Amino acid sequence: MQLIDLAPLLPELILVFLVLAIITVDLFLPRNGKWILTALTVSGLVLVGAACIPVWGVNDRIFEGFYVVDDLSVFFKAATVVIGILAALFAPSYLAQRRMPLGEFNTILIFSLIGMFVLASSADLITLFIGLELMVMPAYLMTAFHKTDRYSNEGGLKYFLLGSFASAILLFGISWTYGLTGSTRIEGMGALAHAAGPAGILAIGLLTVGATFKAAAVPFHFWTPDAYQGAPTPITGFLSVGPKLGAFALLVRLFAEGLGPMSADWYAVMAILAVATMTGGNIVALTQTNVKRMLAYSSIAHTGYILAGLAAFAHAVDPDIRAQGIESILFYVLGYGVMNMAAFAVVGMLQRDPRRFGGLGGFAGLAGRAPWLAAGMAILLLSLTGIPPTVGFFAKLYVLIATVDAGVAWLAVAIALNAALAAFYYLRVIVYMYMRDPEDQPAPIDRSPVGIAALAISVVAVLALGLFPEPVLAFLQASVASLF
Amino acid sequence: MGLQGYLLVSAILFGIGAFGFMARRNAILMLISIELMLNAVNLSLVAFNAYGPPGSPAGAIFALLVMAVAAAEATVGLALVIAIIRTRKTAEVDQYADLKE
Amino acid sequence: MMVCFGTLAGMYALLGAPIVAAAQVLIYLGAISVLILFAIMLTQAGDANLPRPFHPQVWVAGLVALIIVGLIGYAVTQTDWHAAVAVTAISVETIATALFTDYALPFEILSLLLLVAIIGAIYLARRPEDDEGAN
Amino acid sequence: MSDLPILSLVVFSPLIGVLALVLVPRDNHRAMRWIALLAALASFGFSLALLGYNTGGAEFQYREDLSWIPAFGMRYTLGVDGLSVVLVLLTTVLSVVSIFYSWDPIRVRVKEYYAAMLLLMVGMLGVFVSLDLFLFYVFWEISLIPMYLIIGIWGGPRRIYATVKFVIYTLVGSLLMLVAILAVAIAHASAGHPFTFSYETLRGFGYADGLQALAFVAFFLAFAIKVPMWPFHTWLPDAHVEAPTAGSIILAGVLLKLGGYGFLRYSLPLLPDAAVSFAPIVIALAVIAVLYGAMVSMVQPDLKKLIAYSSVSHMGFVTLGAFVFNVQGLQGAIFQMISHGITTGALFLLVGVIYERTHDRAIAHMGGLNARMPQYAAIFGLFTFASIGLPGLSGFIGEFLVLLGAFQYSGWVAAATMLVVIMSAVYMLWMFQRIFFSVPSDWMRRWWPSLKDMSRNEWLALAPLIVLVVALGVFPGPVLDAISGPVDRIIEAIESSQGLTSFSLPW
Repeated sequence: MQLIDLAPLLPELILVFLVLAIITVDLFLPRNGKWILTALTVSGLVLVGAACIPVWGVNDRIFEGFYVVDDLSVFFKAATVVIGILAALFAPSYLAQRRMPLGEFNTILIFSLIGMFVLASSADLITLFIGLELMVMPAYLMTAFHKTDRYSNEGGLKYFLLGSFASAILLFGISWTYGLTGSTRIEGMGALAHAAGPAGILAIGLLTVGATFKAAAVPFHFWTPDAYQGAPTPITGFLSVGPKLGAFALLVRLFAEGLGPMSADWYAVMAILAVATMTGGNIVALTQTNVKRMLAYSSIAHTGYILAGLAAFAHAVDPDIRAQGIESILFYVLGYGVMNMAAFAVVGMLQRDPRRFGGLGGFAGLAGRAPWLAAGMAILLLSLTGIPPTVGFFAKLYVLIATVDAGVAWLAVAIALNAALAAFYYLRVIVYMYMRDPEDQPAPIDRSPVGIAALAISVVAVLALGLFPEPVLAFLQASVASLF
Repeated sequence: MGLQGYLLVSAILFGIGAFGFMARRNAILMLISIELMLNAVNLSLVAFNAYGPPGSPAGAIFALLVMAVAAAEATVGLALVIAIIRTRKTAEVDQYADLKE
Repeated sequence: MMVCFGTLAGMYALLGAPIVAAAQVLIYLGAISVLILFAIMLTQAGDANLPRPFHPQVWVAGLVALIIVGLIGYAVTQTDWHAAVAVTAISVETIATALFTDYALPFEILSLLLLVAIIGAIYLARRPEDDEGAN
Repeated sequence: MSDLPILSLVVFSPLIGVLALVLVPRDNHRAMRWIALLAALASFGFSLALLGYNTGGAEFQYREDLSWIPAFGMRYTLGVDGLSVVLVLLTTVLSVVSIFYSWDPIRVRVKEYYAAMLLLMVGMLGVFVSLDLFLFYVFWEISLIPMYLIIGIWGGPRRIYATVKFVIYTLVGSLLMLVAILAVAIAHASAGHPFTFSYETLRGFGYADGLQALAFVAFFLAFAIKVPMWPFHTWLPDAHVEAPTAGSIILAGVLLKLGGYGFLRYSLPLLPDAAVSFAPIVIALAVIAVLYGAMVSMVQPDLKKLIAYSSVSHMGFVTLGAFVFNVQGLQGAIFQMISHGITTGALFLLVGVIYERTHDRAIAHMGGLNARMPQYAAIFGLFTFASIGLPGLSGFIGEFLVLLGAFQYSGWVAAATMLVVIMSAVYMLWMFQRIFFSVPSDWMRRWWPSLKDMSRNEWLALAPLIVLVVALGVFPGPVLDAISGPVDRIIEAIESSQGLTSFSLPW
C-alpha cells in the first residue's frame, strides 16, 4: 500500500496522532501544567479541521470500499470538529474543580471523535458498527467520568447497559441484512427490497429500533435523562450533541443511503416516531425543575424535529426535495450542536459549587449578578426555542421547508405546535434569570476565561448563523449532493 | 440441521438474552445477557456466511470483530460496575435510583 | 453460561469456521467468562443471598422476549432460503488473508476501540485516591 | 436624497441606540435616557421623510432590495405604501412618547429597559415596511421578545403569568403563520417559478382552494391573536394590567395594530378567495368582539382593565371594517387603527400619571380628582371623548366610516355596532364621572396633599398626541388620501376573486 492512498484519511490520521500525543505528553506534564493539554487538543482539532479542506471534493471509496470520503462525510467531520473544540474548551474548568484528570478526558474525547469520523465515512456495515462502538464506548466512559460521584457512576452504567442492548439489536439487524443481501455494503442494502416478506421487514425493523435507540427517539429514549443528568455537566453537553450527531450520521447512512430506494416503506414509521419523539420530549421537559434535566429531555424533542427531516426525505419523490430533507438534518444537527453545548456550559458554570445540580433556583436573578452571562444564556434559550434571528430558528425553518415541500404539512404543523410548547420551559429559565430575585446564597459562578471565551464564540455563532446562514447552506447543499 | 435450524437457535439465544436483560436487575447478569445476544448475532453471522455466497468470509470476519467488540464492552462494563460498587456497595440496578426527580 | 459459549464454539466448527470457533473458545471461555466470574466474586462478597433475582415486571419481559423469538422464528420459517444449500468451509488462510487486506481498516479501527476500552477501564477501576497522586 | 436608504435608517437607528446603550456604564441612567430618546427621535426624524410619499406614484416607494439568503429566495426587501407610511409614523411618534414618558417611572434596570424598548421599535417598524414574507416574519418575532421582557421585568405583581400567557398565545399563532408562509411560497415555487418570498410576486398567484383555506386560517389565527379578537383576547387584559405604563402604550398603540395590518396587508390580498369565503364568520367574530368588549368594559373595577377591554371593542371595529370589503369599511378600519393608537396610547399614559401618584388604579378608590388636578381632568376628558368618537376628534372618523361600510354590508351588523357606540359612551363617561366628579373616597383623601397636577414632562409627552387627536379629527384628508391607494388595491383583489369554489364552507 502506498502512502498516497492514505491522503483522504488525513483528518483521521491527525486525530490518531493527536490522541497518542496527548497520552504521551500527559505523562510528562507537571500537575499545574495540564492546561497545555487543552491547548494541544484544541490546536490539534483545528488542524484536523484544516485537514478536512483538501479532502473536500475527493468523493472516493477507499479500503476496498469499506470507507467513503465523500462531501457528506466531510460535512459531518467538520461539524464533529466544531463540537469537539467546544467540548475541549468548556470542560477543563469544571473538571479541575472536581479534581478529574484532563489528560484522560481529552484522550477519551478524541477517541469518541474518531468514532464519529468513522461512522460518518462508513460505506460498509462492518465499519459502521465498529465506528458506532468507537463513538459510544468513550461516551459511556465520559458519563461515568466523575468516578467518585454516585450520580455519574449510575448514569454511566445505565447508559452503558442500554446502549449495549441497543447495539446488540442493531447488530442483529445488520446480521440479517447481511444474510438477506449477501453483502455488508451499505449501498447494497437496497436489495432488501427484493427480499420482501417477513425477513426483510424484520431486518429493517431491527435496524430502526437499534438506530433510533441511539438517537434517543421516543419510545427508546429512557436512557437519556439518567445518563445526561449523571454526567459531569460540560460532558452532558457533549453527549447530548456528539453521539447525536453520530446517530444521525448513522441514520443518514443507513436509511437515506442504504434504504433510500425503499423509503416509501419506512416513511410512516419515521413520521410517527418523529411526532412521538418531539411531543414526548417536550411534555416531560415541561415538568422539570432542574435545568440540566430539562435540557436533557428537550434534546429528545430536538431529535424529533430532526427525524421529521428524515421523514420528509422519505416522503418526497423529487430528488431535490429529498436532498432538502437531508440538508435540514445536517443543518439542524450542526446548529443544535453549538447552541446546546453552550447552554449546558452555562449550566456548568453555575455549578462551581459542586453541591449545585443545575436547579432553576441557581438561575434566579442571574441577569442582575452576571448580565452578560444571562444575556448569552437568553440568546441560547431563544435559539433553542426557535425565535429569529438565531440558528435555532433557521434550523427549524429548514425542517419546516423540507416537510412542507415534501408534502407532509401536518408534520410541519406538529413541529410548530411543539415549538410553542417548548417555549414554555425555555422561557421559564429566562423568567428566572430576569424576573426573579436571586436566592439568599446564590450559586457561585465559574468565570474561567477559556469557558467564557468559548461561550462568547458560540453565542456569536448562534446569532451570525441565524442571520446569515448562506455560507453554511452552500457547503451543506454541496455535501448532500454527493449522496445522490 | 440446515440454515433454518441455526437461525432458530440464534433467535432463541437472542430472546433469552433480551429476556435476561429486561428481567434481571443485576448489572453483571444484564451484561451477561448482552453477551448472549451478541453471541446470537455471531451465530447468525457465521450461519449466513456458511450458507451464503461461497468464497466470501465477510460473515466470519464480522463475527470475529464482534467478539473483540464484545470483549471491549465487557471490559468497560465491568470497570463501570467496579466503579459504581465503590460508591454504592451493590450491583442491583433497581437500587440505583438517585437519578430521579 | 460457559456451557452455552462452549456449545456455540462447536456450532461454529460445524459451520465450517474453525477459526471463529477457536476465537470463541479463547475470547469467551478464556477471557470474558473469567472476567465476569472475577467481577461476580468481587461484587457479591457481602450479600450472597439476593432478595429478588428478578425484576417485578418479569412477566412483561418474558412476553416481550417471547414475541421477539416468535417474530424472528416466523421470519426464519417463512423465508425461502433458496441459496442455502451446502456448508462452505472457510479456511483459516482465507480469513487471515482477508483480515489483513480487505478488512484492514475495520481491523485497525477495532484496535483503537480496544485501546480506549483499556484506557477507560484502567481509569475507572483505579482507586480514586490515585487520581491526584500518581501522575 | 432618493438613494438614501430611508427605510433602513428608520428601522435600524433604534438598533444603533441599543449598541450605544451597551457601552454606557451601568449607573449612568441619565446618559441612557438621552441615548434612548435620541435614537427614537432619530428614527422619528427619518420617518418624517416618508411624508414625501407620493400618493399618485408607484405602489411601494422608498424601496430597498438586497439579496439575503439566495438559497431560499429570501430577500431584504423594504418598501412602503400609504398604509405603511401612516403606521410607521404612528409607531415612531408613540415610541418617542413612551420612551420620553419612561424617564421618571423606570428606575431599575434602566439599560435593559431602554434596550428592550428600542429593540421593540425595530421589530414593529420592520413589520410595517417588509415586502418579503420571510423578513416580515423575522421582524414579527423580533417584536415579541422585548415586549415579553418589558412586561415580565418592569410589570406588576402578576407579571410573570401575564407575560408567559402573552408569549405563548402569540407564539402559537405566529408559528402556524410561519408554516402557512412556507406553504404559500412553496406552492408558488412548485408551479415552476423560482423560490421566492417576495410579497409582490406571491400576491398575484392563484393558490389552490384547499391551501388558501388552511393558510388563511393560520394567518388569521396569528393576526386575530394579536388584534386581539374574541375569543383569542384573554391575554390582553392580563398583559395590560401588568405592563408598565410605557409598555401599555406601545402594546395598545402599536402592537395590536400589527394584527390589523396583517389582515389588510396579507390575509386579504394574498388569499382573496379564502378571505371572501371566510368573511361572514370573521365579521360575526368581530361583532361579538365589539359587543363583548364593550359589555365587559362596563363592569371593570380597574382603570387599566377597562381601557384594555375597550381596546378589544375598538379593535373589533378594525376587523369588521377590513372584512366588509368596501371602501368606507377599509378606510374606516385603517383610520380607526391610527386613532385608536393615539387615543388609547394617551389614555394609558394618563392612567400612568395617576398611578405614579397613588400607586393604584381602582376606579372605586378615586373620585373628585377634578378639584385637585384640573389640567389632568381636562386632558383625560379630551381623550375620553376621542375614544367615544365625538365628532371633531379622530375617533369619530374611523367609527363612522366603519359603520357606513358595515351598513352597506348588512343593516343588522351596522345596528349591532351602532349599539356599541352608545354603550362605549356610557362606560367611558361613567368612568370619567366616577374618577373626576364623584365624592372623593377616604382612600383618595389620604393622597390628597401629594396630588400634584400634570408635570412639565407629562405635558411634553402628551403634547404630540393632543395635537394629533385634534388634527386628525378636523383634517382627516391627508391620511385618507394616503390610504386610498392601498384600499383600492385591496378592493380590486377582492372583487376579482370568486371565493373558494372547489368546496363550500358550511355558512
